[in-house]
Amino acid sequence: MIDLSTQIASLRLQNPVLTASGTFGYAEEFADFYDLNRLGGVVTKTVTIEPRPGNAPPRICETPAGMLNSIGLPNVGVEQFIAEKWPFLSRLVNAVIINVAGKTPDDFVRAVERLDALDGIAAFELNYSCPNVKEGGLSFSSNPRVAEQVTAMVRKVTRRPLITKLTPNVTSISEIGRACEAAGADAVSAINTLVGMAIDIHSRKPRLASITGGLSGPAIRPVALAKVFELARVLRIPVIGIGGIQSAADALEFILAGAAALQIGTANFMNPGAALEVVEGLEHYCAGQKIARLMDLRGAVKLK
Amino acid sequence: MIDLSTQIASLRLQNPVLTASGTFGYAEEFADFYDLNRLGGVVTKTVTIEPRPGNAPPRICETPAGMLNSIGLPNVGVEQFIAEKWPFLSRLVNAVIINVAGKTPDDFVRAVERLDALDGIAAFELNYSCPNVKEGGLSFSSNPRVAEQVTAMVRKVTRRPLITKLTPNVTSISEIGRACEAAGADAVSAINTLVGMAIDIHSRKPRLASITGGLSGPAIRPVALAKVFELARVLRIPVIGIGGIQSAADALEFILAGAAALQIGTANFMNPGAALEVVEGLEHYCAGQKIARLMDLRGAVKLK
Amino acid sequence: MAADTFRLSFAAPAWAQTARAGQFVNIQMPQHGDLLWRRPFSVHDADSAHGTLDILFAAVGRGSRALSRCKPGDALDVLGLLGNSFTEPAEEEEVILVAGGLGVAPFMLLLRQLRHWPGKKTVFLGFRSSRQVCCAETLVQRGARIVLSSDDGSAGVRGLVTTALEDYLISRDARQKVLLYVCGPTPMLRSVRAVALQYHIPAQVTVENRMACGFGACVGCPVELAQPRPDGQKYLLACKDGPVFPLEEIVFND
Amino acid sequence: MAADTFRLSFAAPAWAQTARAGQFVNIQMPQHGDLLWRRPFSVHDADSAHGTLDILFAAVGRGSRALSRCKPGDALDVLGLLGNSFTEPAEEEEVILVAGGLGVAPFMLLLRQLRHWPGKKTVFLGFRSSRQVCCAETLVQRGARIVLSSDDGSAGVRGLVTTALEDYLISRDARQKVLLYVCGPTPMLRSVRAVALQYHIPAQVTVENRMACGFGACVGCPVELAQPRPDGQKYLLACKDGPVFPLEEIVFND
Ligand SMILES: Cc1cc2nc3c(=O)[nH]c(=O)nc-3n(C[C@H](O)[C@H](O)[C@H](O)COP(=O)(O)OP(=O)(O)OC[C@H]3O[C@@H](n4cnc5c(N)ncnc54)[C@H](O)[C@@H]3O)c2cc1C
Ligand SMILES: Cc1cc2nc3c(=O)[nH]c(=O)nc-3n(C[C@H](O)[C@H](O)[C@H](O)COP(=O)(O)OP(=O)(O)OC[C@H]3O[C@@H](n4cnc5c(N)ncnc54)[C@H](O)[C@@H]3O)c2cc1C
Ligand SMILES: Cc1cc2nc3c(=O)[nH]c(=O)nc-3n(C[C@H](O)[C@H](O)[C@H](O)COP(=O)(O)O)c2cc1C
Ligand SMILES: Cc1cc2nc3c(=O)[nH]c(=O)nc-3n(C[C@H](O)[C@H](O)[C@H](O)COP(=O)(O)O)c2cc1C
Ligand code: FES
Ligand code: FES
Repeated sequence: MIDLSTQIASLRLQNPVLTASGTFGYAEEFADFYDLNRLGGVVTKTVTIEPRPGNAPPRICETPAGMLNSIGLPNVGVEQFIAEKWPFLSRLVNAVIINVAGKTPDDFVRAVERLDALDGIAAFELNYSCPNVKEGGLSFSSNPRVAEQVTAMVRKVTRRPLITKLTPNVTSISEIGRACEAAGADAVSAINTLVGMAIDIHSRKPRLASITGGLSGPAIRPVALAKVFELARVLRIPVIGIGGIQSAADALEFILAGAAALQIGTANFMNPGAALEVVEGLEHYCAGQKIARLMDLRGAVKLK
Repeated sequence: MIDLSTQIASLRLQNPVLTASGTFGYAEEFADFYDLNRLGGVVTKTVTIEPRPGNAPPRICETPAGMLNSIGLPNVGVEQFIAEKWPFLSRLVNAVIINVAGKTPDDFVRAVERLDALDGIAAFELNYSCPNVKEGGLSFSSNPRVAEQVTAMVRKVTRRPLITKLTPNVTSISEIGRACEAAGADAVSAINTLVGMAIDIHSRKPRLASITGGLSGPAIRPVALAKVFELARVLRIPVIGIGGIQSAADALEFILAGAAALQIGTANFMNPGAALEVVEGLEHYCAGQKIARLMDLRGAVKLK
Repeated sequence: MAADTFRLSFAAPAWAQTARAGQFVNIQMPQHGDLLWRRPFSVHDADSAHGTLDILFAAVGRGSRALSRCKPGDALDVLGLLGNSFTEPAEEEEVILVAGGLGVAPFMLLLRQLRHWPGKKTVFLGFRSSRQVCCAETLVQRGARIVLSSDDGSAGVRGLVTTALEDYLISRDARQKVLLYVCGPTPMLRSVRAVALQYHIPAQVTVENRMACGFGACVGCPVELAQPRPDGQKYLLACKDGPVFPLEEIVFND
Repeated sequence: MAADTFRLSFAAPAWAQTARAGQFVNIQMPQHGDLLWRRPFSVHDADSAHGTLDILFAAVGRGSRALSRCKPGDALDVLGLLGNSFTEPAEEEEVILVAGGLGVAPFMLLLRQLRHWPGKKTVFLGFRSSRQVCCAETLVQRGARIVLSSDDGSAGVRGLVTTALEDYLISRDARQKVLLYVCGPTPMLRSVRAVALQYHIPAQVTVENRMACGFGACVGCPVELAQPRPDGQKYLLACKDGPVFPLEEIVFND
């Protein structure tokens, strides 16, 4: 038997493959494609304390080997999430990780506090890339002081594993990671999207109504891998790698760089079976290479 | 007659198309492909005060719609540059911009001071993405204080137009741009490469000997465009757009976002005629759209 | 076929039985390279006897041009069947199909579905010029009357398809119950919407938003509601709640 | 051809006159999509009468697989002729060509160039197994004696091509002047280098570094000098200073 399992704080995952927030809906959207319980777990679309309608269209555009999005975190709000989305999610037997965001630190606290009452949540992931209205719209993870403060506040209201999801749009992602670790985060996930833009030269308008948006997909994989490598070298808590992963080979790069788990994002759109294929591909690779425990490869990149 | 010309401080360019440093050698490498005087100008490979051998191989790797490099600024040093490379460059009639880097602020000053003696240099571009050994290896443009200091020091030794080339690997590129402007820079160019990494899962080694490297090519174009847009909105000095430009259509996106000129980098490798094709494409576009002055489009993106 | 227009038929026996007009498939482009997304195309026709599905498309960009070079026997990666479908007419006496250019695509299957429906079927077909015209004959074979128009007058009436439509609506007996089906470029949808509202004619539209996924996962394809819902909902998803919508309920901003 | 090995011939009348063995062309892959770079291939043969250039290549990855699907008449975007070439033997009595796998590619043209050269020509051809063997007959037609070896013994001698080479060098008359030409995978080059140094035989090697440009612009293809130059220079460029180098002057530090 090949052991694909991994550990994120107190949370044991049967395999390291998770789905990235905002690219897998509330999992129900993918239930027709395969048995969701084969994944390590799912991370939900971001939930906020109040419902949000999302941004005006156009919200997406294709770029070379990537895409831009400015979806705007549309969601039904915590209460309706509990009433409408949670029943399906709560029946999954693998890890269900709830991704939470807010406009203020207090929004994060209130959402997590309310959700913490639910049975069966495996962990919380805090989306720190969203704009913090208290700090002039800068993201919660663009400043170590703010990241530390929010993490500490949320830490007080839940004992569940807490994952902070970091933006790559900073000078030093490891400084932010360290601040989260110091404040009690159990893991970090990285990366969220890169700030990007595209213009339609015919209409002369930005291709997204929000002007700039978030770049994701294979195009950003090298950036994501560098950030994950950097974080894994300085943090004691586990790092969850995200960014342009399409295949088991891509996932292995992140594991070798030090990731304890992975999230599949944009790839789900082109290939709804992508996340399962990564699980199967990792299994197949271990079998072929006679690797008994996948996590033995974690951080095993040869630097000399 | 269509007017493609543009102005970078006191420097008038016949058209806004430059070649990006490190992707066009010392121009001689491209002389067989077309008449170099058709370009707006050329930016040389980085020159440093002392010769540098460059990094150990492998130095390059291909990524989705992009490439990683860690060339390491190999060059013959200022003196040999003047003896061996300058004679060819000095015969070009369009703008020749010398790109300079150093390990310390003083290296920049010494190199510019020495080169300033040459007749016919159109401008200097300071490569601020290289590691600053005085500040623990952080790049010169990852900290506004350092960027301001170096710019001010170089400003003292030359009256020629001074362009500072910024790294995108920062929380706020406009803060760095403002620091350069305050210290007397005549223009900024952006972006240099994004930090990225790739691992060969078979050998388990990084694909670059230097572990991480710089990501360039179409993959980064949306990031570059967002940075150029951000800079153009806050700076009074002109912004030169760089990043993944392959065609006149790409170049127009940067002009609409506010760029006063452009540099063609990675595209030169796949298509040695790329820069000239951008010039011709812009001309053709203006003719077709009946645009008399290309720079009327500068910053003309419609935001509402 | 018309200039740059292609019909592609592929084997899909199960879908050929169940496909309903308005539904679409999302196809990975051959040699997709740095094209990340699949490309959505309406089901143009479904032949349950032969077990094939057809799409009708214009080669407008890199993806569709690559698709147009497919040869018999090539494998395609198709995601389907996606989206909702047109509601068939009930007590109406006439259905009017309004197609701008390749907007005609879903109507071939709709007319197949309506072959036993007894009412009058009129198709307003607008093209840029005679070079683009397609499908007219087959639509006639499927029992429809065609009103052809073109921007340059080189085929049918000169002018916009909406002008032809409005002329027709003005001249008809206003007591007759009519149902509109509309598909085409956004400016056309906007005009037809105005006309439909003016004449109080119920209309169903298929929209063609850009799509990253096509099955509700990316939330990238919103369609704006004319009236936000009481709970604050401002958008529906083109791929999941649509692509068919009641025309009066949505708006086309930009 | 051998398994997964392809020969591609294209019209290039001017190059067919001037191409020298060792030079290469840099080809944009068809349907390159997100493959940014061109792919370099040695000139395999040049036929000045027909005005064609040949390359011989293995389908090992996305680019070369796409190239292998080219059909007669397809247009190719080829950059050439690039790089330096082999120096022809002067007063030597024998040339020995050592090829690992597709490393045989440039030797076809080299033997064409040497057709009037009077000395002895021996080619050591090593393949993984008999399925990979190619070019042997034509090389014989071009006047060479072939020593074939394969890793699994399914063709020629069992073992590495370097073992066969060393056996030969040991048994030959050490006073005879020999010149080595070498092309193949890096581990082989490393072994041949050791052998050449041991027996004091001058050798020329063609290297196959990864290349972004192929004409000296990216400085991405360094080859390490065994001895840094007095001015501190540690590297040469595979594409511009090479791809042919004196084997003793460079090292392969992976
Ligand atoms: C539900 C649905 C059904 C569709 N049915 C059909 C059909 O039956 N036949 C058909 O020909 N087309 C149909 N389309 C549109 C079709 O998907 C696009 O033409 C196709 O994606 C273009 O791909 P491309 O790579 O060739 O073009 P690209 O290179 O991606 O783009 C070329 C040009 O087309 C525009 N474009 C791209 N995608 C869309 C889109 N979805 N809507 C509007 N403009 C777009 C781009 O802005 C650009 O100007 C449908 C779209 C949807 C959402
Ligand atoms: C001067 C020169 C001459 C060459 N001549 C020939 C020739 O005559 N025939 C021939 O078959 N090949 C030759 N090559 C190698 C050829 O360029 C590669 O096989 C080709 O680039 C692979 O492209 P791909 O897209 O199929 O593979 P990729 O998908 O890019 O890579 C597939 C595998 O091949 C490896 N690889 C890719 N490029 C190279 C390279 N340049 N060197 C070593 N490994 C590589 C990758 O690491 C990977 O493991 C030559 C290379 C050079 C530099
Ligand atoms: C359409 C889209 C919507 C996203 N929505 C969210 C979200 O709601 N919350 C969040 O934390 N990240 C969100 N992300 C970011 C992804 O979770 C992921 O971090 C990023 O896309 C990089 O991974 P990828 O390249 O595999 O997509 C979204 C990404 C995309 C493409
Ligand atoms: C191989 C390579 C070498 C480079 N060398 C330099 C350099 O010496 N100095 C410099 O300022 N920028 C250098 N750059 C960065 C480019 O000038 C440019 O800023 C970057 O590649 C983004 O543009 P592109 O996507 O068009 O290549 C180099 C880039 C590449 C790909
Ligand atoms: S296209 Fe992804 S939700 Fe509609
Ligand atoms: S491949 Fe670019 S310099 Fe050699």
